[in-house]
Amino acid sequence: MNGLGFLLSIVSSLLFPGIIAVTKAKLSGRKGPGIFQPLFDAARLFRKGSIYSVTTSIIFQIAPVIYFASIVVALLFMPFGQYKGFLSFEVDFVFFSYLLAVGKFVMIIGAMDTGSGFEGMGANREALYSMLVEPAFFILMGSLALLTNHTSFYSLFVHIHFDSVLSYLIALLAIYLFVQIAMVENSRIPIDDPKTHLELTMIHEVMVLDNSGFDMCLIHLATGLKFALYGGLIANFIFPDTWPLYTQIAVFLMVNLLFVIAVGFLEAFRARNKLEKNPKWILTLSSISMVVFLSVLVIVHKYFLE
Amino acid sequence: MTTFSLLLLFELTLIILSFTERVKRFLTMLMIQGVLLFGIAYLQLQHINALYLAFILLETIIIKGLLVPLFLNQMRKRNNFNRLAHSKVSTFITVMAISAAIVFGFLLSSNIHDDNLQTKFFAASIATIITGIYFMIVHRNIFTHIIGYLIMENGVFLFSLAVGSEMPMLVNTAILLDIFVGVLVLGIFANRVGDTFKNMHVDDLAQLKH
Amino acid sequence: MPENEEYKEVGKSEFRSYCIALCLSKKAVLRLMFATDERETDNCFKIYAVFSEQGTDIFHIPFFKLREDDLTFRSITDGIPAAHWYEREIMDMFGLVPKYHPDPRRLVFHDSFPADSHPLRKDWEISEKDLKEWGEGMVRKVPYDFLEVEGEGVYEIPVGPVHAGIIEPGHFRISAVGETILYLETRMFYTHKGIEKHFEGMSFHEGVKLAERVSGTSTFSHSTAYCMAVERMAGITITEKAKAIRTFLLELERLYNHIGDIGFLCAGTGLTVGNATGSKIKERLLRLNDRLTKSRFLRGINTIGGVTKDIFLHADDISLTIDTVAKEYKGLMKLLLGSVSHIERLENAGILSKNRALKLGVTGIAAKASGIDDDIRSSHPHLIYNKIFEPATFTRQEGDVFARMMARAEETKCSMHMIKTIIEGQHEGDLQVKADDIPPNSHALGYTETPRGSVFYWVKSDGEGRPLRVKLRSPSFCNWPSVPFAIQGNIVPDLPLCNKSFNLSYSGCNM
Amino acid sequence: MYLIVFQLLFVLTFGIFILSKRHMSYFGLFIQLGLAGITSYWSVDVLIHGTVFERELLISFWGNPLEIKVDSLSAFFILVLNFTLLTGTMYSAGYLKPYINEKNRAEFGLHYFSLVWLHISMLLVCMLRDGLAFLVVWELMAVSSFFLVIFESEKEETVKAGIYYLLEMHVGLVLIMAGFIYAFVQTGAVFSFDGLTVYFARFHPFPLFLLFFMGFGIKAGFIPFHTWLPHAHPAAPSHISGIMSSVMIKMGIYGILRVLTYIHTDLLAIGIFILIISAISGLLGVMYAIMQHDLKKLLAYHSIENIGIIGIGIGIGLIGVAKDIPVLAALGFTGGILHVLNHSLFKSLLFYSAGSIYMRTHTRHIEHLGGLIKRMPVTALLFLLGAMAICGLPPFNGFISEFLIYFGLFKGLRTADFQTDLTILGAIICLALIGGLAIFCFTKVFSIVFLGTARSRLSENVKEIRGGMIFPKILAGIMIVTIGIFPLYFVKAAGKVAGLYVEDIPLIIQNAPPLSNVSRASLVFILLTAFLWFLRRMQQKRVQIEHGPTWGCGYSGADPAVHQYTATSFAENYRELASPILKVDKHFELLKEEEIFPRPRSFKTETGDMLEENLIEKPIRRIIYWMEKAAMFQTGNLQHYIMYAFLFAGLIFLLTIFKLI
Repeated sequence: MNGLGFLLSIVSSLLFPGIIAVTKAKLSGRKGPGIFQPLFDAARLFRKGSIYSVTTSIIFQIAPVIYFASIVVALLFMPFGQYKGFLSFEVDFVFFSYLLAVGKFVMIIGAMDTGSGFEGMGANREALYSMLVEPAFFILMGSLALLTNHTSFYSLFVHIHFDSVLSYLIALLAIYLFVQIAMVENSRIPIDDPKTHLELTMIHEVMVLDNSGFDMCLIHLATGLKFALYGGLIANFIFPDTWPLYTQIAVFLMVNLLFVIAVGFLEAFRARNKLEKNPKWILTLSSISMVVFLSVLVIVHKYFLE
Repeated sequence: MTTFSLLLLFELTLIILSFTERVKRFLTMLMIQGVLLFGIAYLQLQHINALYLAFILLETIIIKGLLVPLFLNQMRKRNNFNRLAHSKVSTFITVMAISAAIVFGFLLSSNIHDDNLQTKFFAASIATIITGIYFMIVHRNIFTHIIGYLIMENGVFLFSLAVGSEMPMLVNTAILLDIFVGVLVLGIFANRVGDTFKNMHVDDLAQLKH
Repeated sequence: MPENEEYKEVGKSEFRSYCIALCLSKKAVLRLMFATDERETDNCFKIYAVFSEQGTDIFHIPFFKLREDDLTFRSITDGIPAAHWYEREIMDMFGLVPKYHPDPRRLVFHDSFPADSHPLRKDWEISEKDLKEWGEGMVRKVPYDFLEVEGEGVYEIPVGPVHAGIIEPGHFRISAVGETILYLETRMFYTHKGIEKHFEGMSFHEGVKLAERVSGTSTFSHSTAYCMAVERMAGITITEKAKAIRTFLLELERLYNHIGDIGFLCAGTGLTVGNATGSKIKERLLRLNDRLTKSRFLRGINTIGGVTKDIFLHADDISLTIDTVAKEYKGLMKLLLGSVSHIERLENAGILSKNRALKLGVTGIAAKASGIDDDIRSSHPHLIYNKIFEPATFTRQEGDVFARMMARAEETKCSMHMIKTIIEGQHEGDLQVKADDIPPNSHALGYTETPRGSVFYWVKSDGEGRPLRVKLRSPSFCNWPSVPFAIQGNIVPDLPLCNKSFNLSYSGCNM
Repeated sequence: MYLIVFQLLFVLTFGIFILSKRHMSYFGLFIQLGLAGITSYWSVDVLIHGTVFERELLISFWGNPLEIKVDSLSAFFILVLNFTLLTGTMYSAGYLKPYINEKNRAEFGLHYFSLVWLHISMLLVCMLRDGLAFLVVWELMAVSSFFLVIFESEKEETVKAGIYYLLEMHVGLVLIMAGFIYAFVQTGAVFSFDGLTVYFARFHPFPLFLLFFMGFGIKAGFIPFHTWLPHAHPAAPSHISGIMSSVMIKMGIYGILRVLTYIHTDLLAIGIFILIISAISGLLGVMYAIMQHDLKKLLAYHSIENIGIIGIGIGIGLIGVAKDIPVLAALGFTGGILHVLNHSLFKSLLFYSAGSIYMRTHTRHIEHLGGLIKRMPVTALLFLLGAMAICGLPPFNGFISEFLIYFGLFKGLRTADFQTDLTILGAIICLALIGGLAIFCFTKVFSIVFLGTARSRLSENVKEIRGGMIFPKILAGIMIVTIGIFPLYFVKAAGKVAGLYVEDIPLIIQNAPPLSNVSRASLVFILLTAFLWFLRRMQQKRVQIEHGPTWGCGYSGADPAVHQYTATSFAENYRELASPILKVDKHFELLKEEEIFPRPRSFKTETGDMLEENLIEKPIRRIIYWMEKAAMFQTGNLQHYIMYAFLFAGLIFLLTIFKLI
């Protein structure tokens, strides 16, 4: 049963991009593609041949593979209620975060491998933003670790309890942060607009301009998986492990669904930031998680009121 | 704990302020701060008599949260002044400075052990006052000065909560008067200057005297 | 000859000083500059420049003759920068060389077009081999030098001619460091269709169809301007009703374009709902077009001497649709202006200063957003604009993307108002008057305001009453040169947004 | 027996001068192998059994017998430096080949002689405890490395950098000496490290520690004592830069750690001090590094960053000891000390690769490179390995040490008090930021140097380097991967060292960090990647594979070299954020209002080190200014000097009257 979180995440990840697209389409009054369209796309890509730029080297070919693998392994850490993930150990979120960094690293150099100005730009933006969002995640995890006195995803989520107004506030802020970190990590609005056709303005999508076939299929699937990563964390964060299993599964899927629909809403009604504003905006995430940390210090009675 | 939650929200407004560039959002944040201040004061001063409470209500919600922002909004509209002019210091630094101010407030208050001082208010007030002063130093625009001034005033309000739970009426009235004088004088002045207001710098104020 | 055109022949050597004096003394604006090949009749080339004087309804049209022994002339670009593309076009198309032109590169032709081949000359021919090589585009005959920014760390992004979206071809060469655009150079005319040459081979009546197809988004403006020019040549005055219908459709065209453009700006900022709403309203209007004229783009209505359909028969449908559109449009604007993130993107992006706009002879929305009150509807009233058009405060001073959006919004409001006025008014007369043969050796200007700015047609007939020269100038031709100035210094991701805010047509430029 | 051989090898070094140029490297390597073999044997023994190895050398020093003493701290550093010096010498054989015709035998001999003596002096630095002897070998280290740096002495810049380096090293030496002397004068105990025990037990340790810290910190390259690094590293031949950056600067860390073994009070202040300095070094080091376009200068700034990480480990370790949070203390020290080893591995690998690139392209300027992966694939992949390791990415060794530090930090959060928690949080933020910035920097370097197409003639048509120069890199690479995947033994070794400061280390190391889990996760990751790669291969067999140009929007006249992203551009976005700290001048004018037809334009940036400017250059200018002013008194007129003497006497007289002296 230890891999329950992993399996559920995989399942829900397949539908995520579709649901986001459908939400956005519905909100803007269009019919939109079906929920399964991204899956069909991926399947079609899997069958397709590839075209490689003569400028590229082995790096370009292996980057999507490593990227995909890094996300799948990161998903292996996903706990589920009282069940651990396949992999679970103390301070595993450090490994988790650095593993995702490996994926980003190879994608960045993979993009630079094509020698294209567009992809250089995308790679550069990705490098800058993912660098800035790192502290926010670590402070948040530090706060939760401090709150629960546990340091692995599994034990952290199992031991988290909310009982006072302050702790509810912290929970809200933490969820907000998780969602926003997910937006940055996935290069979505307001940081990036993946659905535009303008290669000059994008971050993640412009990095994969030259990818095709199997590689592109992996990249598409990875998008869903990355959402599932954060959706799963939020779900775990919310439901207590004391609930019966079936309720948990239902709630897990429900929270994931809500998360993705929320993303759809956010994307429909918000324009993306001016690029110059992004770093500052990401930095405020760190500031907010700092405030969370301070309030956790109050909860654990290290900072005495009065 | 509840009071502290409200204080926390208050500090979040400071963070939002730190990277805001739209004047309208500044005013919204001021409104929210006013409401939060009322909540904080109410929780703290429940036991005092109704007159005081009414007074606090007037001061926080009505004046800080409603009248002043609306007045400023009128000014904003009249002058068509939507964005803060860029200051020399980048927003990046502002965000860091204000976060540092919040942490500094906590650090300072945790080191002070005084029975008469309520640390949580003290921490928040320090951060708020620093933020207010920061805005006044960094931006050279009158409008931002007014906002910085108001934020600082909110900090002083919190400080008055920190030093004693019974808020002396006199101090409060003084604060109120201060706000009025500050905002009205600067506001009327700014309105009179009118067209040049958008680019109006505090340095120019001195010249206008002559 | 129409009464508001003042032709004046000046000597070849005085032309430059005459034009500059015109600009200085009468604050005249260069509207159009072109050459004609009149070697058969007058044994010379002629170069015309059309200036419109500020404040009065008069076009000053100085021209001079160029004999075949010396095909060079003194460029006026150094005095009137707005002339720079016109002169380069003349150089490419007629082989008349402007001396001392500050930027004497090719404009219309690409690298594979043979040198010394000038299509608008009456005796132009091209060999099979040249034609083939031109078509393939592999042989570089006259290489084009892009302006390079020297220095370490500068990279160039070549964008286009094939773009990621469904847009026409154009090549942008961006020199950038990091996200900052140091310099942008555009290369247009990928789809040069030789329209002016085509016109010469058609009858005047057939020409209407071609004029309708110059630019997809302003078909009616183009055909109206063309018809107007021909009607003025022939001395025809069309009926009040035809005038009203033309005015109405011009405004309808403006309406669907502006709303579509405002919505389309959201695609640049990533505001999905705004984009979709804009397209929805535009579609509603396009369907109205279809119901009124059997063409979504208002084709087949104009004819020389009037219009072919009486759209006032659908008055109820029109007012109903316009009311719905007005309501939806109001909602759209509320969404856009209420979205801080959207407005933040637009403000201070792509600023075109008034000075530059004036110098480059920018027209339409771009001019209005930069503080120039340039509207041919008020400065040279035609159709029934003198009755119903109230030039409201369209101009804005900022010159940024936001100003361009707001200028559009103002015009939209005004268009809706005018449409209502026209529908409610009474318009007498037949649909068209009989258009006789066009008098030989006559010429006239036709003009109107497209959604992007003013469009001009100058038509001249030869000795047999067939077209000798049809010169057309779409607003995009004036405005494209200003885009690099608005974009330099901005960040790379704002380029599409700035570009969209101008919303220039490639096809309308690549005549 | 070994001891005698050990000392015999010292004498043998003079043999280098009688050999031919080609054989010098082999002979040097031979001697170094001997030295390394013997000392490593002692060290491994010490680390395994936890004993202290003590012997007296044959040489005596002013009549005092010289004693060498190897405890676990020394042993660890000895092992680290042995490895890197051996790979360095191996690498040098190939690297110096092009110079064989240019340099004469004396110059070559001096180089190898210095190299071997650098090895010897570093070994002795780790082994000697006597103050005077320590200072002598410390000086010997500085001088021998000075000779190594100025190998290309025909270049004026190199000599300048070398002299600058030597000067700074002497400032360090004076500070360390002052530390010893002060302690000796105050206590009268032995003039040695052991003598410090008495001082630290009796007096407030912080001031004296500060003195030592500054002395050793100059060697280690903590900011603001880092100024020699970015000059000396690019000037030196690559193997020397590798050795200096990998191990020699660690001698500074050794010194600090050594002094710390004698301090048992006031650790909190010292810990916080080290933490702050290290955090600043780490952050600023990498921030400056991003702006560099000289490959070796960039790596030099990264050394500062990594010294910062090591320092963060030591700092929080000290705080842990002071605040009695064993897990924080143990893992902080262990992580920091393990990072000494890790850094020596990947930094030497990176410097050797940079050397190979320089050898083939004759440029260190990365804007001139590009597309090298196709011409130098092995170098490229090894550089990538080093780059990923230095960014602290799993499954490589850099991750392990950073993971240990993180582990200590997160575990320590709960037991710490309010202030300590905030300190820990600060350390976490710094580490996370350093990690992110390092990724930013190395994606830039790797992509610009190796990927895309050649940016200039220099990087066209180059060939891969040959075996002799690749082998040491592969050795380092193997170590990097081994530590990354099977870290346990290495962590235990580092833990032994940490045991000098914290009790109960074995327990914590044994139980707490989930190292076996980390290796398991890393293995899963590698296997999954391999599986996917296999899957991809299978899929690619079935479908059609085509090759074409990179997508360029259908424009056929493009020049790929101009259209790819540049290093300046890569750093540009970040520059805006870091502008308060970095000093970058940008020269570009946008079109003026009147300029409708643009003239040709140019763009230029200049990067300076603001700290160096403000801390070193400005004060020096000041001093020179005042000295010139002071020269006014030096009139050369005898009467004036007599007058000065009278004035002085008068002053003394007055002061005596008022009992001021």
